[in-house]
Amino acid sequence: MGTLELDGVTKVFPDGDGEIVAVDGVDIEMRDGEFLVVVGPSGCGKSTTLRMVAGLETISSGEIRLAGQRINDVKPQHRDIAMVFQSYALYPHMTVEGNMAFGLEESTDLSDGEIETRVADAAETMGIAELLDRKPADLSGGQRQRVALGRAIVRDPEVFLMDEPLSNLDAKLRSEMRTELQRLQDELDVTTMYVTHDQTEAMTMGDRIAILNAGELQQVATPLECYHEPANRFVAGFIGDPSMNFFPVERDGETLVGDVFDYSLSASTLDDVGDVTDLTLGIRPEDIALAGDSTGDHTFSTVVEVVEPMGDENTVYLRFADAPEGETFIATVGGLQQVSAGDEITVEIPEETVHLFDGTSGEAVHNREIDE
Amino acid sequence: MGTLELDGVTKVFPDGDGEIVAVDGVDIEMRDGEFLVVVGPSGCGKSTTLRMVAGLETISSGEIRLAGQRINDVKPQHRDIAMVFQSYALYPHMTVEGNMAFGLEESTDLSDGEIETRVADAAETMGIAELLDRKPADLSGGQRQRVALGRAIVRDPEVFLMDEPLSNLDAKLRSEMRTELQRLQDELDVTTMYVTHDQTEAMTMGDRIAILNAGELQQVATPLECYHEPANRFVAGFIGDPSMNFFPVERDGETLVGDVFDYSLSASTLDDVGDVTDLTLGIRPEDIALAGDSTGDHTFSTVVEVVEPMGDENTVYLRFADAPEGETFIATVGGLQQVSAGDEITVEIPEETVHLFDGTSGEAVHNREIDE
Amino acid sequence: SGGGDGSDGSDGGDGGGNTLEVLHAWTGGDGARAAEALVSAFDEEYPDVDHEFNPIGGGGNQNLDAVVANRLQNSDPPSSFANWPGPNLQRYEGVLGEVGDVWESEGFEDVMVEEAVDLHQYDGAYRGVPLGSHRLNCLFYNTSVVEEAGVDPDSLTSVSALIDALETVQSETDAIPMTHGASGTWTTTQLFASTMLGQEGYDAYMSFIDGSPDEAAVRATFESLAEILGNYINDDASSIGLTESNQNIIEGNAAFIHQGNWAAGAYRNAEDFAYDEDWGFKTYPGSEGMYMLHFDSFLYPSDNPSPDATEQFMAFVGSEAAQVAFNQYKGSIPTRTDVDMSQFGPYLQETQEDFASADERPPNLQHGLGVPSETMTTLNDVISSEFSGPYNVDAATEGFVDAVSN
Amino acid sequence: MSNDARTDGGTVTEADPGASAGLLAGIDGYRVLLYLGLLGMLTFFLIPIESGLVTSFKNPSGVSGSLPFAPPTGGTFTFEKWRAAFDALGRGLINSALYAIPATVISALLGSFAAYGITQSDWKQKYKAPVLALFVAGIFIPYQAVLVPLSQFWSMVPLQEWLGFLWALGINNDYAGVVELVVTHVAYGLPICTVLFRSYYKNMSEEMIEAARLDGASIRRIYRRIVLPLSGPMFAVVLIYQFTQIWNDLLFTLVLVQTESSAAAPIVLILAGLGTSLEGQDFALRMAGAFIAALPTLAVYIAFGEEFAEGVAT
Amino acid sequence: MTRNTDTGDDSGDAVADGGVAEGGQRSGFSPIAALNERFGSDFVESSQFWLPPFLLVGLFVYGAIIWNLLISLTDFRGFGTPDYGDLDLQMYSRALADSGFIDAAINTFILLVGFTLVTLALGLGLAILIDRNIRFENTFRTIYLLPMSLSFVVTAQFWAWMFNFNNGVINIVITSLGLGRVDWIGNPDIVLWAVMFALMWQFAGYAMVVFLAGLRAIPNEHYEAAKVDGASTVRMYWRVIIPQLKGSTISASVVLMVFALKAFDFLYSLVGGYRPPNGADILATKMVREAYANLNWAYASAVAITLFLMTLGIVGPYLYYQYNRGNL
Ligand SMILES: Nc1ncnc2c1ncn2[C@@H]1O[C@H](COP(=O)(O)OP(=O)(O)OP(=O)(O)O)[C@@H](O)[C@H]1O
Ligand SMILES: Nc1ncnc2c1ncn2[C@@H]1O[C@H](COP(=O)(O)OP(=O)(O)OP(=O)(O)O)[C@@H](O)[C@H]1O
Ligand SMILES: [Mg+2]
Ligand SMILES: [Mg+2]
Repeated sequence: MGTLELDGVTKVFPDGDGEIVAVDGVDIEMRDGEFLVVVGPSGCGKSTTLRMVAGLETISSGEIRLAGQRINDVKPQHRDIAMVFQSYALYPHMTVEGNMAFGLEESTDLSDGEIETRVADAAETMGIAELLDRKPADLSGGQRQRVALGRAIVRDPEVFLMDEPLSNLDAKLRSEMRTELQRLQDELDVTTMYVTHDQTEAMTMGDRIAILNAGELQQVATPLECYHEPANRFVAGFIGDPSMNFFPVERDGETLVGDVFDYSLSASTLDDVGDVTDLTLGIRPEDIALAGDSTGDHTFSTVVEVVEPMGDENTVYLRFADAPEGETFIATVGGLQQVSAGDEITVEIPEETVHLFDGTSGEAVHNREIDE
Repeated sequence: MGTLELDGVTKVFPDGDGEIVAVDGVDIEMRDGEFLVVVGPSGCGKSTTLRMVAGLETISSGEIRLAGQRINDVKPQHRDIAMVFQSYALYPHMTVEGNMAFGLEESTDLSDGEIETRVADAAETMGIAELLDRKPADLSGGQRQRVALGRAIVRDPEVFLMDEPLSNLDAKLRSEMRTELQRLQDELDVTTMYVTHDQTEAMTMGDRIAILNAGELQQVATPLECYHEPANRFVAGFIGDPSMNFFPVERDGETLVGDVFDYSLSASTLDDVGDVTDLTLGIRPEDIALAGDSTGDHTFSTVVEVVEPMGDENTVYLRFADAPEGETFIATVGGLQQVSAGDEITVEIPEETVHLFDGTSGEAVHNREIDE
Repeated sequence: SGGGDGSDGSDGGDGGGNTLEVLHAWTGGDGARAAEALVSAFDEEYPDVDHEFNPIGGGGNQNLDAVVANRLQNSDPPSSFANWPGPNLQRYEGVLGEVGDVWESEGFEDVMVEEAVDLHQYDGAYRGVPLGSHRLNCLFYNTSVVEEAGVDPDSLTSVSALIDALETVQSETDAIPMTHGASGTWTTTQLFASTMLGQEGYDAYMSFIDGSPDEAAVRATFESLAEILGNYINDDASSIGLTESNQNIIEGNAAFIHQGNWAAGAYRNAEDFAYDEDWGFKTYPGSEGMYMLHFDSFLYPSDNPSPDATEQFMAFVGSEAAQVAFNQYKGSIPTRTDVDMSQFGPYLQETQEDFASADERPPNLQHGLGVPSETMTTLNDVISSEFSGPYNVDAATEGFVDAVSN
Repeated sequence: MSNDARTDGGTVTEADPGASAGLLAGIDGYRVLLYLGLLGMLTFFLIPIESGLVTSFKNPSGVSGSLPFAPPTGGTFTFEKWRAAFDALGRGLINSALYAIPATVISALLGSFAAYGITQSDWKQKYKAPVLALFVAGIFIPYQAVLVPLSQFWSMVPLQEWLGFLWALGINNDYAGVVELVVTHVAYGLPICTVLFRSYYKNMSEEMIEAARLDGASIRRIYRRIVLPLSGPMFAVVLIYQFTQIWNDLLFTLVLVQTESSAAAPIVLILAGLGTSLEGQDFALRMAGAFIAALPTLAVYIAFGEEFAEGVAT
Repeated sequence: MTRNTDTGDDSGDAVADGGVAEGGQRSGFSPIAALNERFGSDFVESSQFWLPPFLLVGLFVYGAIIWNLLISLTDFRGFGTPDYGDLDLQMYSRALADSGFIDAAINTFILLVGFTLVTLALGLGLAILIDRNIRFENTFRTIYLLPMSLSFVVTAQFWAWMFNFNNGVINIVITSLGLGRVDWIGNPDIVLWAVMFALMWQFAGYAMVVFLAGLRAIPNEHYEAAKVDGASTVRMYWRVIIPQLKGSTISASVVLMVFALKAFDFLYSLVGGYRPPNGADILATKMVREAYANLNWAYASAVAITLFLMTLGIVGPYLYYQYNRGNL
């Protein structure tokens, strides 16, 4: 039973005279067979979290439970966990077969024959059966990646841990392996904790995403929940590319007053806001619509500062007509819509697509509507 | 006058007994003040081209002219060219000021006072005035990048050369510096040759793009021309992300016959095709439309294999109903459109958006229509 | 335990308890041949004694001294070892045994020169037995070179006469007036001793050795030395040793050399180089009638691994058989006064006569008989730092006076 | 760094595009000077060796009568000195090998252990640093600083008794000195071995070791199955470096064996006094001896120059 | 070795037990767990690897140095045993009054500084030559480094012959240039420089290897950037490349100085005895001579301690530097 629970897990590194709190009271519960992606900016404590689960770092406080058992003090070699490393960490002097058999030889009492069978099976699964006699140096990047996975699955562990396993692959191979990993995890149904700093990977692979920032857990939810219903401003800004635009605003009655624009709110939204007055308004670039000449409650006249044509769409840097130069926000518009630097255009920021965050804590107070 | 002309420039490296033709007869003319981005896959000869312009590699044949003067035999220290390296190549033992002053000290007779003034000015421009006394090791990546640029602009050269100057920065900083570089080049108006392998950079930064493949120049044109009117299949596939989908087809009268689908062509398109029969049909993912239930000439029924939700849009891997599993093509659809793996959906491939390439030479025979 | 026998004689591998182990430093040339002769004579005399004669080579006696010191230090002494008697015995304070009964039973006191009797006692007991004696106040010359210069060596009876003769050689011939090998400092120290003896006389020399030096005498000696070394020796003196220096005499490149009479051994071995015809000997100018004494002896360590055999060996060393066998090859003379010299060559016979008839037999300075080894080291350090060119008379004088004063 | 070459070479190529750049590039002045400098230095480094070599084949009249770097002529040629040198040094070769080889192997192994223990295992940096500092400092300690205690120590160890069984086999008991040399060289060679291995292990992938831990291997199994098999290249470096160091060292042999006359005298000890006896300076003999003594390390150097350079550079 | 492995086995078991003990940690106290708690999780288990070598080094190196210090405080000389009951600094005051010691110390210092400087300079020159993209690079490098593989004893033989007054290569060369012969070994004013020269011959290759590694670590772009910035080749090396070799220079200097301190073997072999040529006595030779030729054990120990302090003066800052750069 591969349920994995992290309960207030904290890691403090000594740092000269002071300390670094790398992971700060993280609580996560993973169902058996779940695929959880841990994502966050560099240095936020993702690897440290994973390494604590693996037993490669001690736990400063909190508890990690595997199938209900506390494993804080179990040595890594006695936890039933397999890990796939960013560098693959294959043993260069052993053949693929040797690499895959090593864990079974060291951690089980299986006979040579049994080990051979299991290795052969796993190699079959990974499609590397014909590579068994090669050394890692003779493999391509993708093949090495497969061997590293094979080495993990052959042990049939309770939990898989993967620390940015795809980051050493080139773009094409990466997206290929992404799909393959998902397929494999579906098939094996082993609890998997997957670390990445790439929000695309996070969005596309996980059953759920756990977003970390500065050692603290921000949100654990499905990818689309994170995208559309971010728990706070950090999540909203981190997930999605280009990022959500944020504008600091002050609530004044039914209106949000920004530096250079006002934005009126409907009653239902105002309900969500409650009595918070210091707010941040968020809007995703793709939700900003070119309004043509029509004007309305939520249309604003803007100046185009830069247009980055991407072919399929253009990234347009806009500035409110009254804003000082350089203070831009981003909208994405269709690739064939002709806008050019210097144009004055009117855009609409539809109310059903805006997010509102508490200006001080960053907590989301209102998220966009989802029309299903 | 910074016009820079490359005329049949070729570079041959000896390689054991044989030779490697790294750059093969490249012709480029750059206007004074133009920003040209050289792009292409790894190893295609971009750096070699740039280094020949800098004088760091000899030219095997052909000619390079700067302001009309042949400079093939001029030593690098006597060409009036500044270069920004991928690794920045800052001198670690000198302060920022020392780094910036070095070129002036070595290549001009300016007095110490004048040099100081010019360095101070350039530092001001780059916003690094307060860093002048620091050593490179004490700077962040972005700051180093600025210093490297500062070191180039302080010399006020005829030409800037930049070899992947942003590739060592993280994504956020990269897009920031991208904008900054564009602004700077606008301001200084110095002829600039900029090498990258990143098609996003190429699309967004350059006045024109030069696309290289295997040492040969494929196309020199504005970004949007390259996107919408690629000169050949290579350019079409290289520019744009996700890539254009390609299907090999055979022309049979007015119809293109593919492995698993037929596609009828209008007369005007047929005109473009002429008498080529072996063709490749290309369609960009964003041009594939979900057709709902409607059927028409250019609609096809497909099966959804994988959906990768990206938030703002979904990348959908589709398969023609008759195609074997795994043979997919890509479409991008809006983020809130609900499609899921296994769905059978009908898509439209509008004729005005398709590209046709010669199946053997890869030359474009027909490009999409652009509605302006 | 730098290699050697088991310390208590019971555990050594091949019954080493009774093996006689003798260390000496005669590893090459005359020395080796002499040592061989000694061993075979011993075999003849004492065929039943197991023995092991170990020559310790390298660095003159330095290596031997170091090895002996180390073994004594580690309480792993050899049965006997070659060394010098006299004040030199001081450094073996506490580790030498007594061989008084050998002296007594063999009657050595009656047959050895009286200086030998005195010098082999330390702390009131005999510590070893002499084997042979070299003479130190010698001046050798190449006959043809001095003839060419028109110098009569026999007329040189003072140091100043010597210096004049050197000047004559210098001006009359291309040869080196006096060859000197100063790569070690000992040759210069030794030259100092002979010069002092020759110039300042026996009493001044003896009071120097005895620790009440007359500074003026020391200074005068150094002044003469400075004149000789500064003007009349070979260019490469400081980088060559005795052997190369002596070679200059044999090859006719130099007129004179001062050395102990072991130098004559090389002449004997050289082809076509005969005594009185090709080379000659003169007592060091001014020291006529004196024999500056040297002894090669075997000492007896206490805690001896083979006391019986060693005593037999000691008795043998002082015997006529041993002294004849050894000295005729070594180029030295017996320390017994009752030896038949007929087996020795003419030069050694003359030396023996000088020895027997000498007015005074002052102990040497450099080879253990004059001063303790520590003083000797200091003297050599002074030579090394002050008197190996440039020649600093003042500093050298001060250094020597300080070193011997007690 | 080759840009100059490129630029200059380019000029030539331009003048005659068809010619092979490599050949013609040698002609320009800058390159000529460069190669002259290189050859000059080559002469400087080889001349002492060359003149030693030719001298070793000369008879006395050849030594004094011909230029030191001129090869012997028919009349002055002789093998005699090599034969004499070999007679004198032959046993030294064997004696040296007797301690140099075991000491090299043991110190390399122990060095590997130590480096593994303080590099690839997980205990606090705070405590590792001083341990490591002691190892590193140990490299630089002048042996003189430990010499007196070392002699004292070995005079207190009853090695002669412990090895009595060897003497009973008829082995000369001087060979106790060989045992002392092995232990001494191991102890003083350990710091450099450890540091060499450490630099290697530090670059070994940490993730790989962690992978092995997760695979269930203990620290000892990881060493046996992962680290040791991967240490091959470093073992080559360390063995070669240590061997030359130990073979070449004189000081310890001088203190522990003392004399070339000992049955167990190592070759360097014999060589140090060779040809300087009362016979005078026999340079031909000294040169021949020098070559015989240098032979093993030269052979190692020529065969494994890269590894040697690597050891040296650390 | 066998015994060693056995010990390893034992502690291996101990660790397995330790694992069990850890399981029961909450109930009782385990010394192993306590050690691990204090020093890090693998402290005990890994000690089977590093502890025996560490003890060996600790005893033979650091134990010996402390012992040496003790001996230097006694009056131990000649035969017998040191008397540790009576410790004073007498030997050190004797050293200060001993002109031989002062000379040796000065010579040591001159050798240290002079040798290091010339060797670094030559090594740097060689490295730059080699680094100019030459053909036969490996051959040149191999030959330049060759002397390093030789024993001091062997090089002493070669150089005794090179410096020979009558027939040495050097005197032959300078006389052929019309200069007078020089007594390289015999002249006390020159001999130290001659020794320095010979040692430079032996170790310039070492400096070259270190500098070459340093040069190769400088990215090619720095050379190119300097060129594009308009610097000539000489200016490029002087202003951009050589200043970046600081680290190489420091580590090469330290090692060279330590070699210089150990030049005993060379000087001993040059003359085949404990007393080096006049004017070339250094502390290393003096120490050995005092101990093994003169049996002045305590005095020799005091000289040794002085030598050790000199080394410490060089190595200490170096270790600190390395520590600061995170190399320890
Ligand atoms: N052994 C350590 N000692 C001290 N600090 C550490 C140690 N390991 C990590 N840290 C610090 O802990 C924080 C979290 O590091 P961690 O490696 O978990 O980040 P990450 O999220 O994996 O980052 P990345 O995406 O760059 O891999 C960082 O600030 C890091 O500097
Ligand atoms: N000095 C050289 N000697 C031999 N071949 C070289 C040399 N420099 C480059 N090449 C070869 O020339 C070709 C072009 O290299 P170049 O560095 O210009 O590629 P690039 O387009 O800059 O690639 P990247 O994006 O990886 O930097 C490659 O095949 C490369 O292997
Ligand atoms: Mg990480
Ligand atoms: Mg490149």
